[in-house]
Amino acid sequence: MSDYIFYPGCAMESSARAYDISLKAISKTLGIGIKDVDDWNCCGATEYLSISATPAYALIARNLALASRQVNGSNTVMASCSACYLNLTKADHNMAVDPKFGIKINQALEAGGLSYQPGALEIKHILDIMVNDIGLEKIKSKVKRPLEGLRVAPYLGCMVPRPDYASRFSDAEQPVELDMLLESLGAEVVDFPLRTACCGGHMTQISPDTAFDLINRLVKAADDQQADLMVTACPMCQMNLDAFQGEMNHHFKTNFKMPILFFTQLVGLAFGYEASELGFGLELVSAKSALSKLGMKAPESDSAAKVKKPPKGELPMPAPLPKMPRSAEKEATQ
Amino acid sequence: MTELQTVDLPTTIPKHKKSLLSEVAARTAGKSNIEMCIQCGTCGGSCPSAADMDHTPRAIFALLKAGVRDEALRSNTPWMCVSCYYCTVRCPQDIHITDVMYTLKNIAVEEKIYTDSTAPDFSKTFINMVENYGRSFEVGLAGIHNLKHFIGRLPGMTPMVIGMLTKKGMPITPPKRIKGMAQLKKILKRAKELEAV
Amino acid sequence: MSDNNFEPTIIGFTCNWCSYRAADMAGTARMKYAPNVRLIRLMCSGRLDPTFVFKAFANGADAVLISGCHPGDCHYVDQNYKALRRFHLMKRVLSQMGIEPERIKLLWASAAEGAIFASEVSKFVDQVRELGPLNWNKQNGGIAAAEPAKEEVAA
Amino acid sequence: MTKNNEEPRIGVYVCHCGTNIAGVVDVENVATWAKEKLGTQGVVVSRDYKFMCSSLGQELIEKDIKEHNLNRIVVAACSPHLHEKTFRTATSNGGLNPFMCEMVSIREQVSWVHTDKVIATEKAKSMISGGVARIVHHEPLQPMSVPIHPATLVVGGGISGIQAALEIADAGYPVHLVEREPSIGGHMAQFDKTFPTLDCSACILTPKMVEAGNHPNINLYTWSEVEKVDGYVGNFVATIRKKARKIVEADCTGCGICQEKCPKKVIDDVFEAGLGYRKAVYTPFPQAVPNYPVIDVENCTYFEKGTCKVCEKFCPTNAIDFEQEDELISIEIGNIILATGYDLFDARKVSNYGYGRLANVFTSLEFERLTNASGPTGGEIVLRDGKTVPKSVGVIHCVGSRDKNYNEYCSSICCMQSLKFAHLVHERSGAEVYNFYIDIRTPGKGYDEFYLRLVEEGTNFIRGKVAEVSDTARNSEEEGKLIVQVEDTLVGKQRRIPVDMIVLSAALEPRADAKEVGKLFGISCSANGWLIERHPKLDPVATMTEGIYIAGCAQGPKDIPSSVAQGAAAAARVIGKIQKKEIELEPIRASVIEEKCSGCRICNNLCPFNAILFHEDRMVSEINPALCQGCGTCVAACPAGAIIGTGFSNEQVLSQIEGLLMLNIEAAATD
Amino acid sequence: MSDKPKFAMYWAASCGGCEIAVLNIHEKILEVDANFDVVFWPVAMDAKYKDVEAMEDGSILLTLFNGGIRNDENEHIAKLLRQKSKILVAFGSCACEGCIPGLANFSPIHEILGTAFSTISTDNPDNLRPQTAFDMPEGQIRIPTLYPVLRTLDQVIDVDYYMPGCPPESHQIAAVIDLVIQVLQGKAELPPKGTTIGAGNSTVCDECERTRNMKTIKEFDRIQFSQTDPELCLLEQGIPCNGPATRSGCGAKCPSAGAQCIGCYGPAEGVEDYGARLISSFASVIDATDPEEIDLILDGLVDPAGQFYRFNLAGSMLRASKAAFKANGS
Repeated sequence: MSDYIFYPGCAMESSARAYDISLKAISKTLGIGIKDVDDWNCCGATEYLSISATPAYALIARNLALASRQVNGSNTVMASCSACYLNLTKADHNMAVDPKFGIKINQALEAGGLSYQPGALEIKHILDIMVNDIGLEKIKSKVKRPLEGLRVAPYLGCMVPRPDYASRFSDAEQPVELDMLLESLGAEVVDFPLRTACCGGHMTQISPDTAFDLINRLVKAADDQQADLMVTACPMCQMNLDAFQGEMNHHFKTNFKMPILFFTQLVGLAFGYEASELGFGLELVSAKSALSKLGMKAPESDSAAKVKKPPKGELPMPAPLPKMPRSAEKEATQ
Repeated sequence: MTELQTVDLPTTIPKHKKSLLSEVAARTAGKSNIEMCIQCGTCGGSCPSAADMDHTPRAIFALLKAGVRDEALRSNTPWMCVSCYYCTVRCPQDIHITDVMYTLKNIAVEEKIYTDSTAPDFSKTFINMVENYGRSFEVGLAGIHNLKHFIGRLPGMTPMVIGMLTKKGMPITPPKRIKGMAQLKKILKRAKELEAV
Repeated sequence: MSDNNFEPTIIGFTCNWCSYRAADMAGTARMKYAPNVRLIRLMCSGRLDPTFVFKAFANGADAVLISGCHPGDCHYVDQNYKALRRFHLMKRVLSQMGIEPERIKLLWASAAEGAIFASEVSKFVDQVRELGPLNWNKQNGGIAAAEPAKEEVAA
Repeated sequence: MTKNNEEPRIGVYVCHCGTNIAGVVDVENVATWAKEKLGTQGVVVSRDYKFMCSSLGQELIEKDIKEHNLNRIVVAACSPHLHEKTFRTATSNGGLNPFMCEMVSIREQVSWVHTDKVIATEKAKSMISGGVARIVHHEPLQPMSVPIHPATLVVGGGISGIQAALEIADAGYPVHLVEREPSIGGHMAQFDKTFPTLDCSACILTPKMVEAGNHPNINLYTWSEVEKVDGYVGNFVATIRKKARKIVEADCTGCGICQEKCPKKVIDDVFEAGLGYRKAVYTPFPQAVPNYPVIDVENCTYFEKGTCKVCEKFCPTNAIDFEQEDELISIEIGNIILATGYDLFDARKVSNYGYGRLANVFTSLEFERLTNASGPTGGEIVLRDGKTVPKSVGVIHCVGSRDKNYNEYCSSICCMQSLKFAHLVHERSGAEVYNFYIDIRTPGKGYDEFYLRLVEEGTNFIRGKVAEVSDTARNSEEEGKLIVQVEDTLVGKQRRIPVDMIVLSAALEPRADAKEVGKLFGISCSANGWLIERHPKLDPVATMTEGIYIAGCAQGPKDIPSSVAQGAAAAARVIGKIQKKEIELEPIRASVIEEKCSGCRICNNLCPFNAILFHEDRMVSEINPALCQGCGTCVAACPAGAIIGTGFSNEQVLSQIEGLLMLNIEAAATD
Repeated sequence: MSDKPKFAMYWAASCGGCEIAVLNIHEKILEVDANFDVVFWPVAMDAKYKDVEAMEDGSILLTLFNGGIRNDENEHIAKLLRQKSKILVAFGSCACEGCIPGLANFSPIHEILGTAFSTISTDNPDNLRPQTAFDMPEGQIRIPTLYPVLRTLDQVIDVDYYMPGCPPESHQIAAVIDLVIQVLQGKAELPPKGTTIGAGNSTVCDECERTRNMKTIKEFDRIQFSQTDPELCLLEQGIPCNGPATRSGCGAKCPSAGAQCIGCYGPAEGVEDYGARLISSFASVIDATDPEEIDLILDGLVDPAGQFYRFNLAGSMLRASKAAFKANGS
């Protein structure tokens, strides 16, 4: 089975423990080996880049250098946090396209006896690995408890689909990978228009009003779609939407109770794990009631009935672009 | 809306290498394409936090081109950037706008010219933790930062904080230092020297 | 010879449709550039025979510039790709022959790119000036005059 | 010594070009030097003169040729692209073959680009030395004459192709007009109004279509495609695939009963741009020329399930023929005009504008159909539900144009088209209109006046490229609307403008198969996919392949007036060619020395003009001189040195290299 | 001495294969003997340089000179034979274009000597190098002085005819000897000076039986690593076969036997630089437009200069140029 070098990032041991627990659980079912980057350090999130570029990139590159020493067969680094994923990709990318810059970063690494050759590693987000490496067919085959009746809003956030480096696996605006994964688990995926909108990032700390506005938009949009819960692929998104939902409600005098889960937790449920094995309960807005729907056929909702058969006189709609992961699309056009 | 006012625009913009625009371009890792801006406003239109910015990114580029250094650097625009990269992927000229915002922040920090210190302080607090432990520490970070800047907000946050600590079980003690702390410090020291060159 | 005063002689091959016209345009716009390049007009960069390049080096040129229409814009559809391929192979052979591959340059310039043509020529001249006069790299087996190798046999 | 053992007697002429050259190059010195130092190469006369291109300068050459018995001429002056013809003529007037003249560009390549007089003079000398060394190996060349077939093939029946066909046909020459769709008319037939005059598109186009359809000199092939082209200028042979209409044209009266009775409704994504329906047997629109319908085999119930044949039952003239097959027709023509038009950019690619996801986002072509009186709504501007009249409409400019993510170029028509849309919305629905633009570009007769008219009409112009269109409301005002999020760059603030309908002014793109079309006809596409003209300014309708012309949007985005003008221009060029009856081909071309050719076939697929043929029986390759365009790629590639190229032979180029480097070698030798 | 026309043959820097090839013309050798008086042929008969020196200028009718000029002895004899011969033929690839010994021109002389005398496989503990002169009790002995480069025969003396091949094919030698005999008998005329004799005008492909199609190369491979179709052109199969650029005359022996042509017959008539022809033609038919892909394909040509100049490095345009000689002149 494939082995991956894993860069967990700081959140996995604190705010995103549910992500960590559920990832470890499902990786057993999927038969993937996970080995942490030995002695990894924080990627600096968006903060270090704000202060000073060279040290920020050097900080990131130390992880790349350490990981490249661990290459043994597979050179794929798996990241779970989208900020970590972006930072690792970004450092690798910029070192490659700007050789002068690459040399500078390597000079810094040298001080610690390290070096990194840009391009030596393939950096992938867990979602990419699940959809494109492992494949939906295989995931489907492992589903023991289809998530029927569960209306899920897929929320990917910013840094998995953007910026649009050549190596990115998804569309920058309307990616379909998370939708397809959740569909393969049997869940009812709502057409969530804000799937790549911003959760506010560190604005909860810097300009709370700005952040509350962004959180409100997301939660409201999911609620408008009658979603039972939202799933994310990023610790920061999860924390902002979950932990600050209360404060946001207070700010806008609303009363949303939208559970925010990691997508791996739903994969685990579908694979037949118990909620307790997947870090359920660690979320602040409880997912209990949403999950109680599991296994029950949801009543025919209005929106589902609305589509198909245009009434007389209605003009035809253009066909939407075919739904397929971007990587497959790339291959198809070659 | 602000009233039209006379801005102290440099009358001629020197074409030599040290123009503000090329300085920013040179300090941005990778290819920024910043000189290619056609002032279309896609960035400002896309920005989720544009409402809270004193200038839209587009306006910042105009200021940079015009050589209005202080106003460009003092702006809260880069500090309000949430790094969502919408502007970057939508820019018709392939300008790496988010990365340029980082560069502006770098220069502002270096020259200590910002109007509001909330955001720079948050970043600095964050990197202090990283420089000391090699890992970040969310609880400590939020605690220190909010004590400093949002002391009035703390009561409202209490239920959340309690939840975080009890329900979420987030650690309240700083993380264990990474083994290679000395190595990391050396790397960062060299990197800072290189940045200064 | 002191390299400070070294002025390289460069032979340039241009296609009739794009790069020669780019040179014309640089002229019309009075853009100044280094005088070291002498141009030879071919109908297309696809006409570029490696023999021409070797001949230029053999006859004392310090470098060779090959210039044509941008890929995809060739007036003969796609012949400039043939020039591109020959260029890549030539570079490999030249370096085995002891001639630095930096001494040949491939430049795509459209008829409208007089400025690019002028600045690229100047840049190339600087680059060759840096390399110094063509002097077959001895490590790679420089050819010497056909005189007895006295030093060696006297050992 | 030259090939034919004739002693070279060369005249060198150094032009002052007023002070253009003489101001930087010491021309007298150069002329004296040439006589002294290049005497051994055969230079017998060397002069400098104020303006060589003047009639006096030319006469000087003619006189010297006679008096000094010169057989070769080198003129050091401006770029050959300017005056090569002039001096070749002078050489020819002097009694020599015009190709015995060589120009050395010491103005564009020396005096105008260098400042140091000594260096410039030295460079001029070495360049003349190169020219002299080269001309020694020049040989007299004779242009080849080929007859011109009087017929012309016009590919593409849009307005540009129709115009070209009519001009040539009116001049009395036969035209074969080939159109891929069932009717001619092209995109223009889909429009309702044309900017800036707002005349009805159909009213001005239909007469032209009818004229083309009835013209005795025009053979119309609709529902047909060109499959193969062989030959060369004056003598092309094209194979046309006439796709099976499944209708016997001779019997069909165009009564339309079959369409009426056909039970199968299909979304028409060609003529109606996906906004309306047609039947499985159809003419694309009522004024179609020719007026015979086509059976769409892919959607016809009979072809899908084997039963139906309703059309056959009702056809009063028994014109339906389900067994009809494609027909291959071979035609001979002398010239070809490509007017293959454009495709509309697929707006679904800009996912942030929501086309394909949000019902009330329309493309420009859809909107054209919406406003067209014969369109799906009878010209009423309504939302996708088919009944609601919008109260506000947003028109977004530059969708897929001026954007490195899609197409870098400006599509040139979108500004005017968007203004036209705004006007039509005002006129037909009274809705509020917002035009979102980066720059308003109105360079055309009456165009800017039209813009001002729209300003007066109260259109809201917002300067900013739209960031996104969404249906996610943030407040009650936005509920149920499409929200345009944009930076109003003139204010410097982000705005969210709720509207009922969005129209995307989508880019014009090269036809999806433009590359294959180029390959078929042996012409090339630029990096962004448009067919390349011979010269962007001075020869916009000719191509690098003699006898093949381009017109209309195939060459690049353009509006109707320019498309018509190009169609007419291409026609004029063709008529001129036909009237000359024969054409002289540039003598610069390659040929194979048969004894040296070993038939290795390396050259065989190097020629984009298919000029190289291989004779299996003799195992040798041969170059068709009329097809050869003289690029010389095969000459350079022949491993046996069996291909020679006139005008740029190995001897000529190698000698020129020697000549150019002579000064350096000599300088080095005296070190 | 008989009054038969005189014949000489000499080997300079070469392997001796050419001599064998001459002897390999079977009974034809008797005709040589019948028609010529062999005056100097060190490999076949005893002769002294001083005997040649004593001859009258132009007294030898035909000299077949094989081998390149590597040392002062080679040069001396070349000049001597030129002086004494009416017709001097550069015989075989070494004399014509340098051949395998010419490949040493890739390396400087100290490296060559190093390889010969100071590698592990050489038993030379004191790291001695040969010296041109050495005093012995019997007197001074001399060995020839090595030149820094190998030159082709026509870079040293004037050559009348060229006969390519490594070695020239026996049937071609026989034909040339026939021709000279016919000239002697007044039945034929000599071709113009400078002509290449004993070879064809076209290239090896002309004599090759393999089927040929349009060429597009996606990958180059070495013949020892690939399975080839015995009927199909080797180049089309990605085997870098020099046949298209190599002068015909050998009968396409190598391609017929399943090996690629390596180019021993040299360039076709009128070709300025053999390698340049191959570079140009191979590169032209590579099927790629992307620079990276082109490089990837070219990586399959392991040693391009060796591939294109195996037989004529010494005679190639770059290596034979004045500039090249001058550049490292001292």
